[in-house]
Amino acid sequence: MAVGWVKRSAAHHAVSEIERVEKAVLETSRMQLHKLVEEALPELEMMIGWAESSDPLQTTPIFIRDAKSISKLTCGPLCSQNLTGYLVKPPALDSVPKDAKPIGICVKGCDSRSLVALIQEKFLTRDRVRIFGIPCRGTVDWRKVEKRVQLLNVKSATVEDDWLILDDSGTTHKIALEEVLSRKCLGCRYPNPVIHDVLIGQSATPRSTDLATTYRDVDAIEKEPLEQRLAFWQSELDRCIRCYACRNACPLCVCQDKCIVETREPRWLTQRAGIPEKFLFHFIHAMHLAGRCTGCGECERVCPMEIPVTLIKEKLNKIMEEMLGYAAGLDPDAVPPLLTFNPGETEI
Amino acid sequence: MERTNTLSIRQSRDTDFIREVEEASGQDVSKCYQCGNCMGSCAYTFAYDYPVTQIMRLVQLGQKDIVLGSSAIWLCANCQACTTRCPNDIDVARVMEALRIMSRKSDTVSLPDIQAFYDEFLRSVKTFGRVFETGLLPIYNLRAKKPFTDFDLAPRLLMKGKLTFFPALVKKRKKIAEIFEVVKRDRFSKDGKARPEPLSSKTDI
Amino acid sequence: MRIGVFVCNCGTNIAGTVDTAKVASEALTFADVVYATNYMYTCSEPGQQEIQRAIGEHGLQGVVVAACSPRMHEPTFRRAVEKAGLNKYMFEMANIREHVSWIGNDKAANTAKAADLVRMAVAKLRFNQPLFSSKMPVNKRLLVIGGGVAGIQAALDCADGGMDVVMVERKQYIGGKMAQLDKTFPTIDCSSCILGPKMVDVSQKENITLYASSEIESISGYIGNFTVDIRKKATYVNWDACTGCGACMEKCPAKNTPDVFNENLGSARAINIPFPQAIPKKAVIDARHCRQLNGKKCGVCAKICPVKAIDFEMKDTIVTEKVGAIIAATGYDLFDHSVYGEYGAGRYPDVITGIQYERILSASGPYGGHIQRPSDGKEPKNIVFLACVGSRDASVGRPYCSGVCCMYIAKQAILTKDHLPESNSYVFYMDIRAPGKNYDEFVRRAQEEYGVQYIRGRVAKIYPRGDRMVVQGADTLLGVQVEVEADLVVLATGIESSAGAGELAEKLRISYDQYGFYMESHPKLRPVETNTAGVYLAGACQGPKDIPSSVAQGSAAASKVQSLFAHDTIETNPQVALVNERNCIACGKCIQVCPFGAIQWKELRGGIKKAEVLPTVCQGCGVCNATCPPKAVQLQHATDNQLLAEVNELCA
Amino acid sequence: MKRVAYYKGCSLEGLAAEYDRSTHAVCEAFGIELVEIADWNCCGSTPAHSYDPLLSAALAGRNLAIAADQGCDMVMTPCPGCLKSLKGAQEACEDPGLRKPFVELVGRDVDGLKTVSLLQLLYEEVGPVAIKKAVRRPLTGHVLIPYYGCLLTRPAQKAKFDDPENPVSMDRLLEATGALVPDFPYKTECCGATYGVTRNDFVGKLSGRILDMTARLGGEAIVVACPLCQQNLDMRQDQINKYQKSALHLPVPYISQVIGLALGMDPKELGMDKLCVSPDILFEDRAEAEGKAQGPGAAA
Amino acid sequence: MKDLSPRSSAPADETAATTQGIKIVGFLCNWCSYGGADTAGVCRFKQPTDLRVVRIPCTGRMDPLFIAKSLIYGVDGVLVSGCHPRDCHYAVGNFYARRRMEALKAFLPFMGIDTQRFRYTWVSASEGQQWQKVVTEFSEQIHRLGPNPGLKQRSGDHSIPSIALR
Repeated sequence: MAVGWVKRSAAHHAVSEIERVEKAVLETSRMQLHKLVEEALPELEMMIGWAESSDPLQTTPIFIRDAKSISKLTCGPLCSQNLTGYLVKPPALDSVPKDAKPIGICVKGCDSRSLVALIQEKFLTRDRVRIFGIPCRGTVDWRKVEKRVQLLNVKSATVEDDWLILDDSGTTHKIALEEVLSRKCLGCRYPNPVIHDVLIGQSATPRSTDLATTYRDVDAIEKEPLEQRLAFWQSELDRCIRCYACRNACPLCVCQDKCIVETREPRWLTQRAGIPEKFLFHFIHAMHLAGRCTGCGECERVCPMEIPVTLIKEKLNKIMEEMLGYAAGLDPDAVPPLLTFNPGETEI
Repeated sequence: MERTNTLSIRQSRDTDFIREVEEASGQDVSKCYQCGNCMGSCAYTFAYDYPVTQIMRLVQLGQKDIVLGSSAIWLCANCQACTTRCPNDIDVARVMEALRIMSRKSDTVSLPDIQAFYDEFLRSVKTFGRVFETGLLPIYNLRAKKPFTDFDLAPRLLMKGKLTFFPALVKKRKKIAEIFEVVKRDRFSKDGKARPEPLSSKTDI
Repeated sequence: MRIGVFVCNCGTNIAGTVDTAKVASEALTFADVVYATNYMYTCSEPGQQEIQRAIGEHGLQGVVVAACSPRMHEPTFRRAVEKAGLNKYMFEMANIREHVSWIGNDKAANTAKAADLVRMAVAKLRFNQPLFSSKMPVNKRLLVIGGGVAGIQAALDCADGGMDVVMVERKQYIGGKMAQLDKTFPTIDCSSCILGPKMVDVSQKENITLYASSEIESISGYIGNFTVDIRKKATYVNWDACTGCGACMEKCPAKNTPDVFNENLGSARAINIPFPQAIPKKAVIDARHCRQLNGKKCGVCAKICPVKAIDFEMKDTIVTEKVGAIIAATGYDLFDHSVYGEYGAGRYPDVITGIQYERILSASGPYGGHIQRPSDGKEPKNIVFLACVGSRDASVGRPYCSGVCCMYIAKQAILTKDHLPESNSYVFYMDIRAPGKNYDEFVRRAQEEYGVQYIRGRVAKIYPRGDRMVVQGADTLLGVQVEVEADLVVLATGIESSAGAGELAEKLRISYDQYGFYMESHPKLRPVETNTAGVYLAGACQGPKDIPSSVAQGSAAASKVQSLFAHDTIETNPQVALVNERNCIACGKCIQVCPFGAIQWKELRGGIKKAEVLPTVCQGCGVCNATCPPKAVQLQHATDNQLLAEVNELCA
Repeated sequence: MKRVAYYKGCSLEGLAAEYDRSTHAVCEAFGIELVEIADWNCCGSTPAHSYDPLLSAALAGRNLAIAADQGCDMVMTPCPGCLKSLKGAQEACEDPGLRKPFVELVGRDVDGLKTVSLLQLLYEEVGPVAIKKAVRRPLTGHVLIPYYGCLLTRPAQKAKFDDPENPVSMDRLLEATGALVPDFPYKTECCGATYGVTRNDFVGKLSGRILDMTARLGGEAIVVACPLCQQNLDMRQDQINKYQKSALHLPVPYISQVIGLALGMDPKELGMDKLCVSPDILFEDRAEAEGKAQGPGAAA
Repeated sequence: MKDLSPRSSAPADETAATTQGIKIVGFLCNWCSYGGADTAGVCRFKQPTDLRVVRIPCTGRMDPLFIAKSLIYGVDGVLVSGCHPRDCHYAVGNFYARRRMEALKAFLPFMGIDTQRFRYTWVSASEGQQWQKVVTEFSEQIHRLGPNPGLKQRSGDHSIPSIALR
């Protein structure tokens, strides 16, 4: 675990600070967050976090420069977005000069691994960010909610203990949180931010400590015979409309408009809408993330066609862990495994 | 084992044996280059029929009969000098231990008296849960047909009050006996599954 | 593009099992092909003329020849098309002989395959671009890093050839390990007698600039044009003034300074010239032991120095040199035997190393060449030598053979008998490695003429008994444990890479193996080159070596440098990687993976960073191209589009 | 107060009762609470691991499991042989093939515990500085030979304590008592192990040379940390003398006894009277004599 | 190279009837394996005719996507061959390639692509006979697997499995 390199003094200071504050007045993580952001904002260029949106089941990213907006900040199982992509992709940072003050950002455990990967690949320097780490017990997949209950017009969504409570035009639905968590959360090994300046709330217990639990879905596919796997992916990927939402949402897909699925120099893909093109697109996405993907699940979350695209990367992550003992986004000083080699390894 | 005979390396080579030794000991015996460091370190080289370097060589050549019938493997005191100094990081003592177990299994123990002492020791553990030193030695010496060994020690030990005449008993002796039974049933199978292996009473406790 | 295809019959070599006429007629149906024919011997003079004629007649812009392996005749045909006015990279070959006609007898299948290969070649050619070499000037100055015998040899060879040489040596003297040796095997030549004149040559050649007590600070640039910063360490003595008279050494009161040159067997003074023949013969103050520099009242040397050369205020300085080639000759270090607890871990004074024994044997050594024990000064009678201490021992991380210990032990045992005729020498060994000229004979002589007792086995333990050392081990040939009560024990400590080898390698952008030895470009065919163009290796920095091999490699590296410097310019190979700056996302992955350090950052206006390939350094492997996510870096002549074009022909 | 599970082992209940007694006394003096493992059983020693790795692991492991259930995270045993078995059980627990049957037999995993010898406990938890401070009756002027035996520090990867070839922990502890401790080359040589019973002459040869070297270095006593070594060197010293035709008379106290003595404890309480070769020579107080001898010299 | 005689057996000719249509792409590094294939030709070591060679400077140039692209678009087999580890002309190119290709090899079957259609190997310029063996074995393997159905169309004869994801 990459803990040693976190600025210890800052982290310690923050923890004791939290303890003091916690005991004194604040009760909820959200209020802690407000308090800490309020204290930090003068030293920050801006603060990136989550805010409630018109859809009570989904939060929206918020970019705070003004202390008045701090009260909009929220955290919890409805904050599903990984915000770290905003640190390296336009347009959020277009107006931020390079020598500006650091940017504050809220991260869950999985998001923090993206940050580590970005720092490791030098797209970001550690001192450019002030990290507000938020231990996470899983995020809600709104599609799972909609599959469980017929919803008309949700007025509010709150989480109490292990329950998601919805007020749907006067009808109250009480749904076990466990049943509507995102797929990636169910095998999560790093619910606690692996890098942070301050930590909000209690640390969370990992749902998985072993590869079998983390990669249960990968194993489920692998149990099927080869032809069935092919049929599965053909039917799944056939739905792909090549909207590239998955790519755009991925914090580590840093090529942006230079992505080779759209260039002519070189020309890897044509605009034909055949299954081979769709397969090759997803191969390109996956291979470019091999040894880099931290499994944040953004690609799958944003897929309008509900294709389990994270699963493809999960398989590569599993290969990296089993074959090369490497999991991305844990150590900013590590070299991604496909950018290095070990002469001693034979047929691996 | 006639040492004067020509050793037909091809015919007497038992590759399964090499593999079994490697599996049981977890060591790669092909790493040994016979430098002799183990032999030079071993306190018992003077007593061995084959010095430990040669035992390693014989294992490399798959000479199962010679190795499992050698007295060396039963004279090894497991003192770890060989393991500590091996330039190839082979746990030689562990190889010797694996060979002892295998020689029991193949019923080729060359020094039955040492095995008998070990067995007596284990019987004591199985019966009482602990070793009853005062009881163990005379019984062993009787069985080994040298009843007067260490007779000279008795008076002084008596005087010092070091000899106890009643074994200390473990309360849950049943549990200890169960460990013996389970291990006996599942012997030599690493995966814990029973592997029926007829063992003569001579080679088992 | 107008493409012409020429299918070669190669007599019957190809035409025997391939219908070349059919291949040619099929080729005419491929996109952009305007001319196709088959010909008896395309590589022959008339065959080449036929190509040149067709280029003119049909206005061809690209040519495909389907014939033998491009490894055979690609240069031939490139020259031919170039003569006809085409760029020589507007040419492709389809290998229909080694890969088709010679490996199968089924004419129909062969013909189909040959047509496919031509189709692929044509498809690739359609994406070919004219490529041009550029010329870079060569700065004909050589930098030699390390002043041991390998570096000295390389420097003298190049200086003799009229080149300017800069030599940088970390220690205060040149000569390296060889300067510490008494005699050399297998001839028993006096080491300083054969090395000394070479050292003097280095100091006297006008075109050699020597920086002793200096280290490489940084290196930039590439073949032909390196810029090197050299750190001249503070010696506290103005060397321009110092005459090497040695008066300061005599009067220096810091008498407990370790005598490093004598391997700590005696003590030196804080201001020191390590040995009488030292080059440069200049004094240096050891700052750790100097009284004045440690805040005590002294300054005796400054008072005594007749030329007022002492400067207690001296600081490190950096000098910059520009060179066109670099030879790394940084040598080796000796294994630290203190990890061997069983040999006393260095706490027994009479258990010494081979290099210490060299100093004992040396007439200019701490005991004036009389063999005596460090503990009590007594003459030893029984001396035991241990081979393979820190060699061929995986448990201490040194599984390799040091290659020289067998020989130097034999030499030391022989010299021992010469010094002390009544003495007995014993050698514990595992195998004798003596494959050089007259080497094995030398080891045999040690045993046959000098009566050295060789015992085959590793030593298990060394411990004191009374005032002697008990050496306990095995004679594996007898299968018994043995012990020798020795007066002196000599450990033949093995060779390991020089301290700091890794850091220097990174400055040089060359690779090194897991033990810190520098990697040659090819173990058989490019043994003195590295994968960084313009950087060469000499001596034990590349791996354990004896003196003859080190000298030979020094000369070999020098000849590589001379052939480079024989040209005023170097022509670059245009088949190298090229960055399309518009597509570069500055992720730095290409820089990370390049085996040659050929890619660097380039800063555009506005502080935007882009990767940039140094075409003179790039060797054209394409790892960057395979790694680049947006494929902004493309290996010229093997671009993604070119390879995809070939693959697409098979996907259709 | 440091709470440590105490695995006594069979010898300390029989022939090495004085080791048990002095261990308790010394640990108590330094505020270490020894929690005896309830209903402990024999570790199986060499006979068990020469029979089957699982037998050895399970016999030793049962004791560790009990210790863990008693809420201890550290287990100490004075006997290096037992320590090897305990560490063997922990190794089995980490072995993919053995873990399952092991846990089935023993009821839990035991690899999280720290297992140490008495020497390691005294060296790491108490340390020479604290011992030196606590000395009431310094052993100044006595020449003591530290003998570690073969298993205490070997093999290094498993023992994870001190140096396998030249351990110094006991040297440091003995020096803390004021004694003179020469560099002893046979610190880790084998004493003959269990061959006292089956091959008496081995002990004569191997323990004999250890005693000889002790005498050669002017040692008055050879200090041990292993009951088997002690038996061979002490109980069998007459047999050794007979075997090698010598007349050695070297007391063989345990490290715990020597430290106890230096702390000023009653020799009887430490079981000094149980040693076969009389340790009386150690009771001579030379500190005063030395002090007198040195006094004027130091003044001058 | 032990046997330089042209008597070396000509394997797989009996399968020539089914050879039609099978296409294997070979990515060979210029320095070792391309030379090895040349050596095999010079020695007249007979080989199946399905292989089409693309010459690359080094296996380090191999982006695994070339392999994926080939298999996705219906090439029946992909064979990559380079210098033996530690003999790379560029010192380390094949070390990079080895990791990348191993990863791909483990990944292909997850997507339903038979990993037997891809092989990578090390053959030096002197190992003509080894090259013959590699080509023959791999070609036979591809023949056993038959033509690559590719992904051009949905395979209609398989029902889509319902795999329970979390």
